[in-house]
Amino acid sequence: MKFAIVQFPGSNCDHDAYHAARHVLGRQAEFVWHKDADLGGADAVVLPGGFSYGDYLRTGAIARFSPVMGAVREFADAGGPVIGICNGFQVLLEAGLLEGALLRNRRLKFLCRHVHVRVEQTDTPFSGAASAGQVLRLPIAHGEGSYHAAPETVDALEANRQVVFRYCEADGTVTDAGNPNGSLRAIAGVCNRRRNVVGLMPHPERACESALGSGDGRVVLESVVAAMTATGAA
Amino acid sequence: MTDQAAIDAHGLSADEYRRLVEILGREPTSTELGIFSVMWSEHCSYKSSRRHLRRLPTEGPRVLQGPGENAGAVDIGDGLAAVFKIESHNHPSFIEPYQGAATGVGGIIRDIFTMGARPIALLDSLRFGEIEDGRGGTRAETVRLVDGVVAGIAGYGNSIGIPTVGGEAAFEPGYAGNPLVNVFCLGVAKAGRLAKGVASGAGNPVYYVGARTGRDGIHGATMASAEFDEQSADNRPAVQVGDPFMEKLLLEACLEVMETDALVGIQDMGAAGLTCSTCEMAARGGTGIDIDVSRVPQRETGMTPYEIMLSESQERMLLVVRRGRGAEVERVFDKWDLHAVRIGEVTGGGLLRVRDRGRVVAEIPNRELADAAPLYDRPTRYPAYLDEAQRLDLSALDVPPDPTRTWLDLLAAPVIASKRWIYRQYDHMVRTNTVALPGLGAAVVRIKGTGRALAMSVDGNGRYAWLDPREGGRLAVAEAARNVACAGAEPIGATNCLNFGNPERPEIMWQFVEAVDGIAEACRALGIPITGGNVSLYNETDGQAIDPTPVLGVVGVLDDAARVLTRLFPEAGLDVVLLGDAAPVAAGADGLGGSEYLKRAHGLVRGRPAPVDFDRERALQRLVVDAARRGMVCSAHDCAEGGLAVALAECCIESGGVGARVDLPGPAGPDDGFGVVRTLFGESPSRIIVSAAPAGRDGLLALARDRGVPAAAIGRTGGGRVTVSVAGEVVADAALNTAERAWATGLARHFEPAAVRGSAP
Amino acid sequence: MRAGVFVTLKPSVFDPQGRTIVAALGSMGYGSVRDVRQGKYFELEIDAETPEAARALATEVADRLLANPVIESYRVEVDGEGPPAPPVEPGRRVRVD
Amino acid sequence: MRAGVFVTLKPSVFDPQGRTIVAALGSMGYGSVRDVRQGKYFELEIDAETPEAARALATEVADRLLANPVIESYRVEVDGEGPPAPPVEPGRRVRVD
Ligand SMILES: Nc1ncnc2c1ncn2[C@@H]1O[C@H](COP(=O)(O)OP(=O)(O)O)[C@@H](O)[C@H]1O
Ligand SMILES: [Mg+2]
Repeated sequence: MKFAIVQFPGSNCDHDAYHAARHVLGRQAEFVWHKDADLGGADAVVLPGGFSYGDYLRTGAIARFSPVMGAVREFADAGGPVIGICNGFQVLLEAGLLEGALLRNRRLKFLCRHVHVRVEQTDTPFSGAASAGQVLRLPIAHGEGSYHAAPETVDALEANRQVVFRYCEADGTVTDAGNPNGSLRAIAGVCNRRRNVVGLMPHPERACESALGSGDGRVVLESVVAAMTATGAA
Repeated sequence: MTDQAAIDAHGLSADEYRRLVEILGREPTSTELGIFSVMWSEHCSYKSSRRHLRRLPTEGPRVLQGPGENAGAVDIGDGLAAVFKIESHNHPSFIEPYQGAATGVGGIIRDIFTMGARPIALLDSLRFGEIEDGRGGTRAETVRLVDGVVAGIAGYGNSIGIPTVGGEAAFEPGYAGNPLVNVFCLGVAKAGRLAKGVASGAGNPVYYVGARTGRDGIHGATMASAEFDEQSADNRPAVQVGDPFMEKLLLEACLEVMETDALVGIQDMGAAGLTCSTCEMAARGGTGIDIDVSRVPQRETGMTPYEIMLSESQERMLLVVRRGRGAEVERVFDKWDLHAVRIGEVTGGGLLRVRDRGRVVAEIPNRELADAAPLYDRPTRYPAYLDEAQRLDLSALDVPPDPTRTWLDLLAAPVIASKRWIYRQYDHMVRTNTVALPGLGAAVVRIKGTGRALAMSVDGNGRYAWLDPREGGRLAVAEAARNVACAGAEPIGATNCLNFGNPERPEIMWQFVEAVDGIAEACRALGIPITGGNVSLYNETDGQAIDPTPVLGVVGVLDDAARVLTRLFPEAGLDVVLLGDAAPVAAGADGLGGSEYLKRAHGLVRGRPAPVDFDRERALQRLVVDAARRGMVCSAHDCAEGGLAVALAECCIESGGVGARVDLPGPAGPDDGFGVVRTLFGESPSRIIVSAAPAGRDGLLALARDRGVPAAAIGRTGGGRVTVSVAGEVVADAALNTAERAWATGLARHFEPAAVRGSAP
Repeated sequence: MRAGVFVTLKPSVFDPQGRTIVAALGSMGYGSVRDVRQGKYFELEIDAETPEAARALATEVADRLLANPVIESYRVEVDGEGPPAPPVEPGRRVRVD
Repeated sequence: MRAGVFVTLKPSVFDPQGRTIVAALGSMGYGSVRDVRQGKYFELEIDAETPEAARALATEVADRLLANPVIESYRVEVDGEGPPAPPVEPGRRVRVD
């Protein structure tokens, strides 16, 4: 089971994702440079958080044109599991691999803190090991994480069960107070129709060790390990 | 003959100019005049402070790099070094809060990775004018500055991916016209492979890499050394815009280059840009440097050699590379879409030679330029205000009728209240090393691949220093070190940022000298060497100087990261133990002088801060570190602003509902009605509140006795209230969530959603 | 040749920044400013023979990079050209598998 | 009445965002875009009788809130008015009490 962790200029959670995959989960992990056109035979692809190209212009707007994104698209089209975390989520949206967009947080401030998210769907490679409705305590760290899409798009996402993670209170109830950035319908993460591409604003890779305040994020990465091992990519 | 106007415009005194002509043996060219003026500015030459800084202790078994390089370094075991430094960006942050603070962060980060260290933590020490208007409202001007400064630090630090894990923020009238923005950065390097800012080996190529040079901040260095006044408005074009993305590329590329052995020396271009980096590197190497400015990548057209040499454009580095290894280095930078440009070479001559398309425009003996700057022994005078300010007559004051209300009001004081509004704008978790989140005490980051962690605290108190500069310096060291010890870490090194007014005024100079001596005494007594720092003088606006503000940054090491402590009582049913003197009564030791209590309850800044007894302080800090190592304590928090009562409340706030009930001896001091106030709110130092399992309590008390540290079990954790009695009688009592609300909203309530100007470009 | 590209949030998209500015202006006594929407403005310096060529290029660039079709629309203005064209919705990039 | 306020960095001020966009466009094959400067664009909806009144108000608002006089200059355009006025440098911001 091998993770490919894509490095864009300005990525800064690449090493965090690597640490979680390699040292916490004990799996293989390799960095893939944004100028590379292949993913080195990885079983799962991580687009990490950070500030690709400084987030100048728009978060993720420039990174989506990197050569590596062609390979990521092919990998996704072939059904391979792809996860975009924070900036990586923004890149996937800009690239059209996921639907919607992210606006500035409603209070216009960068916000770094732990929040609660509810696992809404467990039939994706990044939530399969979780139980439906399970509440995870995960950090967020973003200035532009307010999920937005046209009403009909959001309805379609809900109808197709593509909302994978939703902000909530500690007890799992979805309230405005539990929504840190003003995301539509408290959406914290979504997947594509095919369900193999997942993006979310919170940082599961920052919550894989209790020493860091929460181990709840492990289940996200363990899900894809389980899914891949099942398909024989041990 | 260079005309007088030009000399004055360059801020050179007649003596300095004579000195310059002596060194050159002729009149300077305009470029040379510019070069001397920036190198001999206060900012670059430390001409007023250097002779005093020599008194700071800079040696110790762990010191790998003392003052003199881009940053200091101490040995933290496992073959690793902690590289750290603190820098001020006060003036630029007043002119343009967002960009001023942002470029300050960029500058200190460059100082750290220039040493070959991977930066892993930032802390910010901030001071502004009052944010409360005294009528329950808010001062919009302060909010505008805080909003911009915090957004600027966040904008740069978050983007480059270095967590801002701690800091401090204070609000005093003295900073209204001159806020202080001091930023501390720490990185980790292989102990044997620290890079140096040295140019050696005649014939080795000199490379320029990073952002192109524009007309930014020309004379920024001299500006930062000139007293602020209305005219400063004209300095506005000197504002620079930070480019964290460029610096992120530089950071990664430089660290990659350092992995090879192709690098001889490296230095960032900070104040006085290309001038400072070239002549300092050559001076350190005992060599010369020969560069051609026409090869320097330029952002604007028609730049003169003078402008190119003095520009302070951000995100630029100067490298000296081994002959024949240039291509290798260029390849690394190309990978990061940066272009390393060869602009000259190291020479044997000891001359800084600057050419423009081959034509020599400046030729200066660089040892003299770098090191022969005039040093001043500026006159000092005991300040006229001091005797009166130190006089504190409590009999003239009313005893507060309801200590609980005073207590809650102190918890809401902006300097004490939660700084959540600030640190939540900082990514304090990136790099997944943060094992003690901001707001819980010292900042603690683990060192992956070892079992260790580093604790850091920046601390200072301008009010103490104004009332007693020497004691203010001593207290700043003691508290920063104590904060680190409270995390369970042994303090091993310190850096300092000395923020003062105009040193040409004898009373200001006296404050400076006293504070430096206080810091020196404290560092000697506690065995904490100073490995570097920064001096920021001329912090005045329209003749109004800031409070003298020495800020200390102390670094400590925890051998077992799992043993880290925070201020929080983890659970109910623990014993609350006070390490240190519960009721210090010695005259002047009661800690009311200069206290937050006096300021808030009586509107007074008076008296003398309680002096530190360093034998006591050292014993206390060692005790808490040992107790933490042995797992004898579950939490630790020192008594600072607001005294014991505030510290106790802080142990309960955010603990998840764990209150406490304690009974203190006393009332302390003379029978003047202020006994309870002294006990509750006195700020005498060397006191730490810990929690311990009942079974371990006696062991802890015994250990304290062995170490000669007074210690007493004062109560129990648990319940939904925080209750303090003195001599068995309840004097302060509040529901925990009431205390929490006061503390949580004290600062945050002043901020509306972001102002447009404060927000990122 | 100089071209200006204006990128604004679609009317359907909530603009908290604009909302904040209106509030701030209100408290400053500018109640007569009823609404504010914040957008981006890009000044492009383009090598092109004709204004038409410059517009074509600016439009392509705005469409592919400068604006996000999900939330933004844009308008291009070229120096030495007639009145600005009406706002355009960038070609949709989103693929729905 | 509708007024547009364009806020741009002063020419002397470095624009990292613009630089990064130019570089990106270059690698996308748009080398003919030689320079890009990014600014802010505000659309104001103002209660005003005349275009002149609207312009006066928009200018005051730009000066006091929308533009940062230290590094930015601005330009105001009002619908139903003549050609845009040249960029203005905002008045120096009020200093601390
Ligand atoms: N400007 C700031 N940035 C980040 N963290 C801060 C800032 N100001 C205060 N904090 C955090 O809030 C907590 C309380 O700060 P302070 O009152 O100075 O603690 P102490 O009095 O123990 O030194 C500390 O953990 C500190 O790191
Ligand atoms: Mg403090």
